[in-house]
Amino acid sequence: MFAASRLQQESDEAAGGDTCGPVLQAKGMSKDYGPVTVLSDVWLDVLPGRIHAIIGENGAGKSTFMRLLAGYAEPTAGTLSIAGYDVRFSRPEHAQQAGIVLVHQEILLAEGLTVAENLFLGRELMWNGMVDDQSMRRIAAEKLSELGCRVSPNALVRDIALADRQLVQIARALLDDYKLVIFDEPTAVLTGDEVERLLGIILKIKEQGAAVLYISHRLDEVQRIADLVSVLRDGKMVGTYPAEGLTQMDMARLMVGRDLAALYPVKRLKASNVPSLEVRGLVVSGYAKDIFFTAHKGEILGFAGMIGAGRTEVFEGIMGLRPAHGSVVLNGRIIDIRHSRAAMDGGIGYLTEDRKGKGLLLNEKLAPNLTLSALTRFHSGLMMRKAREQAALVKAVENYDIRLKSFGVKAGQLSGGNQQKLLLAKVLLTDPSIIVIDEPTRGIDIANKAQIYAFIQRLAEEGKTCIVISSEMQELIGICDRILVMREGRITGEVTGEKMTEHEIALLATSDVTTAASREE
Amino acid sequence: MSVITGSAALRQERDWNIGWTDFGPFLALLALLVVGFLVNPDFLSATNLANVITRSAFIAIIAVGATFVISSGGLDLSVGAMAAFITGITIMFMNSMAPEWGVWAIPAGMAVAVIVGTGCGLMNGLIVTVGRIEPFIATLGTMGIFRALITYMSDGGTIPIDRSLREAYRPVYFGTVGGIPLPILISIAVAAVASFILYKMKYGRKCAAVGANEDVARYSGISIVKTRTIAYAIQGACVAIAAICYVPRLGAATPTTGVLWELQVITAVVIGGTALRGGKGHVWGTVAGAVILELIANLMVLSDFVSEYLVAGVQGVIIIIAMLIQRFSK
Amino acid sequence: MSVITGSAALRQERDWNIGWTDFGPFLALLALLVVGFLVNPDFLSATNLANVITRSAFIAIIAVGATFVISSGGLDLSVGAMAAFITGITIMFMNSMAPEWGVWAIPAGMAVAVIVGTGCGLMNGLIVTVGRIEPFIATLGTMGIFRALITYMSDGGTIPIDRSLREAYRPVYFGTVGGIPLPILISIAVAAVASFILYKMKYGRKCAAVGANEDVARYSGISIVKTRTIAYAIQGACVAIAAICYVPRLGAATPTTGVLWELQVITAVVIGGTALRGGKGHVWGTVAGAVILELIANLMVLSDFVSEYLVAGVQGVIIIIAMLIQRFSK
Amino acid sequence: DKKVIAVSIPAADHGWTAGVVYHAQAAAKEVNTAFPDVEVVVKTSPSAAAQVSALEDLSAGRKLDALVILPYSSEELTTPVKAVKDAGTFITVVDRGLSDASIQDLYLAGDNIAVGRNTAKYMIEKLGGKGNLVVLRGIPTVIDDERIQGFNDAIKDTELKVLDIQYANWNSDEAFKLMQDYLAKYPQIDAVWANDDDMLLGVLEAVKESGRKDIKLALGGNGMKDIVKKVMDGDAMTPVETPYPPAMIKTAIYMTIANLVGQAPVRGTVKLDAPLITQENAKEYYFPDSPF
Ligand SMILES: Nc1ncnc2c1ncn2[C@@H]1O[C@H](COP(=O)(O)OP(=O)(O)OP(=O)(O)O)[C@@H](O)[C@H]1O
Ligand SMILES: Nc1ncnc2c1ncn2[C@@H]1O[C@H](COP(=O)(O)OP(=O)(O)OP(=O)(O)O)[C@@H](O)[C@H]1O
Ligand SMILES: [Mg+2]
Ligand SMILES: [Mg+2]
Repeated sequence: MFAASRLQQESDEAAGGDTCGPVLQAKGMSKDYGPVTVLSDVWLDVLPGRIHAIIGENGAGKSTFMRLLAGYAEPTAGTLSIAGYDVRFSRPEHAQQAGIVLVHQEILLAEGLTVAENLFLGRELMWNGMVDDQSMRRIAAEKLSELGCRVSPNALVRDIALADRQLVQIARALLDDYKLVIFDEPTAVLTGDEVERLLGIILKIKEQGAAVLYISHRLDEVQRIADLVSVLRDGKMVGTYPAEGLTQMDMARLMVGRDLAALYPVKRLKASNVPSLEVRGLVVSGYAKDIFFTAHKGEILGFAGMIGAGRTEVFEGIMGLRPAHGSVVLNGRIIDIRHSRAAMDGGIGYLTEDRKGKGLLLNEKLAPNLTLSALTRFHSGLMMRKAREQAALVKAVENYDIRLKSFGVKAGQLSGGNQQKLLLAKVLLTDPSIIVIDEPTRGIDIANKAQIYAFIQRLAEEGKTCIVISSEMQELIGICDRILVMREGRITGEVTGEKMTEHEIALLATSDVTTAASREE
Repeated sequence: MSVITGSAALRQERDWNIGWTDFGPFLALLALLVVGFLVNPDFLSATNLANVITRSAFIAIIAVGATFVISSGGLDLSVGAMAAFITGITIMFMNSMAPEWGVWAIPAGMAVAVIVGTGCGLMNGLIVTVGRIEPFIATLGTMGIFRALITYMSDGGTIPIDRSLREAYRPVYFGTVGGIPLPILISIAVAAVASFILYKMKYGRKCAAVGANEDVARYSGISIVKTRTIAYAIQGACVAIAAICYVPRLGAATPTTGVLWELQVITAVVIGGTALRGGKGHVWGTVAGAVILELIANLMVLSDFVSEYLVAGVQGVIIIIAMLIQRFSK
Repeated sequence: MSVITGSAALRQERDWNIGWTDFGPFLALLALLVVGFLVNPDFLSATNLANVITRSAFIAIIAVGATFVISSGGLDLSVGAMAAFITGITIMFMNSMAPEWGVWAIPAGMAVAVIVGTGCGLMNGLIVTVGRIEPFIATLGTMGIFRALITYMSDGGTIPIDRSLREAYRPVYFGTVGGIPLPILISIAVAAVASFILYKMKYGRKCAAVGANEDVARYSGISIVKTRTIAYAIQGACVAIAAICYVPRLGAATPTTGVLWELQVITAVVIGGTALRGGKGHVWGTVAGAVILELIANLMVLSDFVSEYLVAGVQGVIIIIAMLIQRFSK
Repeated sequence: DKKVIAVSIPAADHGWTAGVVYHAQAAAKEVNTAFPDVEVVVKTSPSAAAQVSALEDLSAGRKLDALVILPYSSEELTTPVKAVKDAGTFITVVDRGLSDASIQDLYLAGDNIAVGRNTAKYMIEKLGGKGNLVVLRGIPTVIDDERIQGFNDAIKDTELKVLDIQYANWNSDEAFKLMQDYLAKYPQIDAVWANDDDMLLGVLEAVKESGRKDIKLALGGNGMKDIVKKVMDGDAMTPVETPYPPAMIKTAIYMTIANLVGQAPVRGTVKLDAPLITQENAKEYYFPDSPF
């Protein structure tokens, strides 16, 4: 009640006394899963022509709340109302008919169908009683290029990169008429270029007079575009504030309920010159070629580049997860990358960017997920030691601050950010000497980001090699000793020290200046 | 965060790949024809080919229906027994009406067949979708039921069609139009309609979506229950059409009619390129698959290399080799 | 937000959750026993129950193997034919060794059976994994091959076991230990070992992971080829054990040995609670499923309600109802 | 030019059909060596539909001079065989007559009704016209139906009572199970009839295992060598056997050749009866080398 009245008042101010009513009101919404309460008594007014950010820690209940608003789940208590009438959305279509669309945090597309088919799924364009593939492909191509996505509408979703899938998902949501668009961490998998386009599109939606609910852990984005900011903490609404005047630090404090230390750790001096991983002339057919680089013990090496630059594929190739050839020397020994276990056995741990598709068994409990790539360590005699696994889980939950309401949940029931933490714990459980982390903080809240950065730093200090692939340049600049930049399947340069600036990286990621010298050897 | 504007290379892909999957079974078919010719030149005689393709019509028609079911993520083991049951019902109906209606009993019987078939398919569909029972078990159950019904109806013997109808009905299997046997035309027509539904109508999209990812389909406002149930009903209708063509060929229904057709049908669908776990269906591939199966059997009869006891084994080997060729030619 | 620390709370919850899925088939079993008793009190007589459960041992043992294959995301249609083939080989081996080795030919033959069985399973596994052929098709092919081989080996007739071995071998099926028939003890032992492997060993985790999501398994450093191939080899070994118990029952292998066992096996696995699309396997549920199937058949004979023609149909109905009860009791 | 004789028979899917395949192949081998100008081609088919296909294939490739066929079922094969006949082929039908008898140039009739009838008569006599029976039948097909019909007609007016009759698919395993269940269900069974010897093997095993003494007779049919051996050895429970020799296919092949080669044209119907095999005449019916 308190939150609602306060919201009303503040939003009036923000809207400059605009009398236009809210497009949607959430009144006292609660959601329980069995004995677990995920949301309790949340009130919210969504105003037209406003970008309303919802922020909160991982597991605070943001996604759950959004699902309730868009009809993907039904509340345990509370109602929604539109223009003073109570409504119930028992299916997403009902919400869609009311003009409410949701872009999911996790990708929800049919992998076996094409991009265009996915875009128009359930609302195909018809022509004389037939599906009008031609028009659908044309419109799909248009919509996607508006978002800066270059995939062919005929490509199977299975074959396109994660970032492109996210853009397809966004295009899909924006296809229909809408009064309210909900974005649940749309930028987590995007790089600068796409983020900018997307933010431009969101502003355009706002100009058209529609409402936007925007969830992101990238507080700079929130600061740039939001008109209003609501904060969820532990399933409860902390309050709604006008974005103006709210610094990122303020937001972080509201989310976490305490002051935060600096986001990035203080850089230490580079520790060693002992090479741990040397890659010579790696070719990942169709994705990357001429890859030469060396990583050292105790080093944090960054990989920057735009979406589709081939960074993920390079490391999947090294890990033996996709066909590749070239010489890879691991701690002085050449490994045969045609064998999928060679790199893993040699001590490289790889954290995939696609946690849902390739990282976690969503229908499994947490412990089996945690120990899956390190089974031998929880094994003595012939048997798996369940007690040891359990202890490892408890420890991981503590170490990585995985927020859960009960140990009995399945991995798929964790919030997005907590899934990411579980995955990180899973990879580190193999005790790798070289850790490749693809998008380490995707969907992780700001407090935990700091924690993960500190963690990476600690690993490096222990003498391990950390390779970080990230689409967030600031993150790379903040923690890396050295950054390699890739473009269109090649390494185009290296930046260190003073030259580690966004400008320099962007130049290498996009221009044709390939300095042979910057490539090793 | 600064703006990076640049150009990711435009990805030209996939169109080419779709082609391959679709051509796979036809290449296998071609390879088989060549092998067949080498084994016995009679193999490619017009009569022989016409015979074989005509025969494959039953399996092809049923398998076209199965393409819907499988593409939507289901499975139907009951088709063989259902074919026997529908054949029985149809013959009994025609026989009982023949004295009164004469030859008109035949079209009336055909209508009955289609209605009964659709009904049976609908039942399968509802058990699977509303009852939420694993399709394998559900249709294994109804397979037992249909098989029991035809055994009961025939008292364990045969249900022959009335002599007065025989001659009039014969052309449905033995007739030709423009030199092409009628069953071939019928199966082409069925496949054409099916590919229209699957590729040109909304329903086809729903089918593929439900098979590819139930969650996505549900969130896109597609009713999984409805889509999958309709697929089973289509399957039932296809079985009925096959039964209609079947009656004049053997002139009777017996409790062993259609035994093991379900395996042939599923094999045809899979050889045709549709994945058993659901997703996009390949109607024409399915038809090619059915013809391949029948050609292999024909080749066994025409060749003299194989001991009678080993025929089934050699067929198995050929099918596996055909699949290997298809897989690794990609 | 409160973070739970300590593991006491979670253990309860987990066990409880697993419990339900696992108890489903046992409840169905119980329900069936009650119905059986109402239909015919003889149903619960010790002899009858012992007979029925002993009979279900073959299917149970094979189905335990199938639990591995299915849980790892595969399927094996060849088990029935493989059982016949192994039985044939074993008997021929024992017969040929009997003059020299006397009764010792029996254990030697058993060893041969297990080796041949594991080999056959391995072959299935390699075709599926290395050949990357849809398991349905691959094992349908090998089913034809095994069936052809046994037909060829027996000239279509029977391969009887040598009279000199018969009496010595008989107890393996007809013997009891502590009043419990040996096949029952063997199948309990097989299930116990299997559940140890599946729930307590590393391999079990790998199996479930590969069945649930191949990509996740791959990215976790689990070899899909190896895991799935081993599952098929285990299946082969289980078929061999079943064949070993089977030989003394009728003392012969024929081309009809094991016909349609594959369907019963898969049904037992699914009734037991393992999903056909892969993931967690339920060994004890599978055993219960096998017993349920045999009980239903037994019930059909002991009851007087059903015409001989309709038995298969009523069985189908009962299976569907059992699945429905299981589904909606959750 | 060689004369071509096609032989179309069911696939070897159980004992009796295996016997047919064995004898057909034996005959083919003998004929192909003995008569240089005659070629015998044997083809097996696993179902009625497949048999029709095989007929089409055989006659599409070449001109057939004669066809020897053991049809799956009468109704279903009538039209297809007529098509072959219309092309000028001599038709010999074995065992099961076609619905249109005029198609058959030569018909070697097995008598399945007699198999049932003769078994029943022996039981009536042996049990003194009364007692409790259980029956196992095969796969629902014409053969099975005719045997049961012959049996039922013969016991109609006696006090023999069929307690139960169920399908066991001509499979010894299923017969074993079914017999176990019969034994559990009925405390007093005087005789068992399995309408095929494969099933009788399972029945005997189940009876032996149960240790029950009330079963006086357990009879089969078809003349499987193991059972004929039992009869020969004077088995108490199986003292007689009804032959239905798969070797009839061989006879048919030779008679057809006689027609083609023309020394002694035989046409019309040759009826094989189903005399009881008893201990006295069992030797004549015992072929230890046959697989059946
Ligand atoms: N189906 C479910 N069953 C049980 N618990 C669930 C279920 N779905 C979500 N939860 C729990 O609800 C809580 C809130 O999850 P939610 O996804 O809404 O968080 P979030 O705020 O979106 O976090 P993130 O920033 O990490 O995405 C989490 O603790 C999660 O484990
Ligand atoms: N399906 C495809 N077929 C052919 N080429 C592709 C396909 N998908 C991507 N590519 C190409 O592969 C290269 C690498 O793509 P990828 O998306 O995954 O790189 P990445 O740097 O890991 O991106 P991300 O920022 O998502 O981590 C690009 O050159 C892209 O054009
Ligand atoms: Mg979330
Ligand atoms: Mg990437």
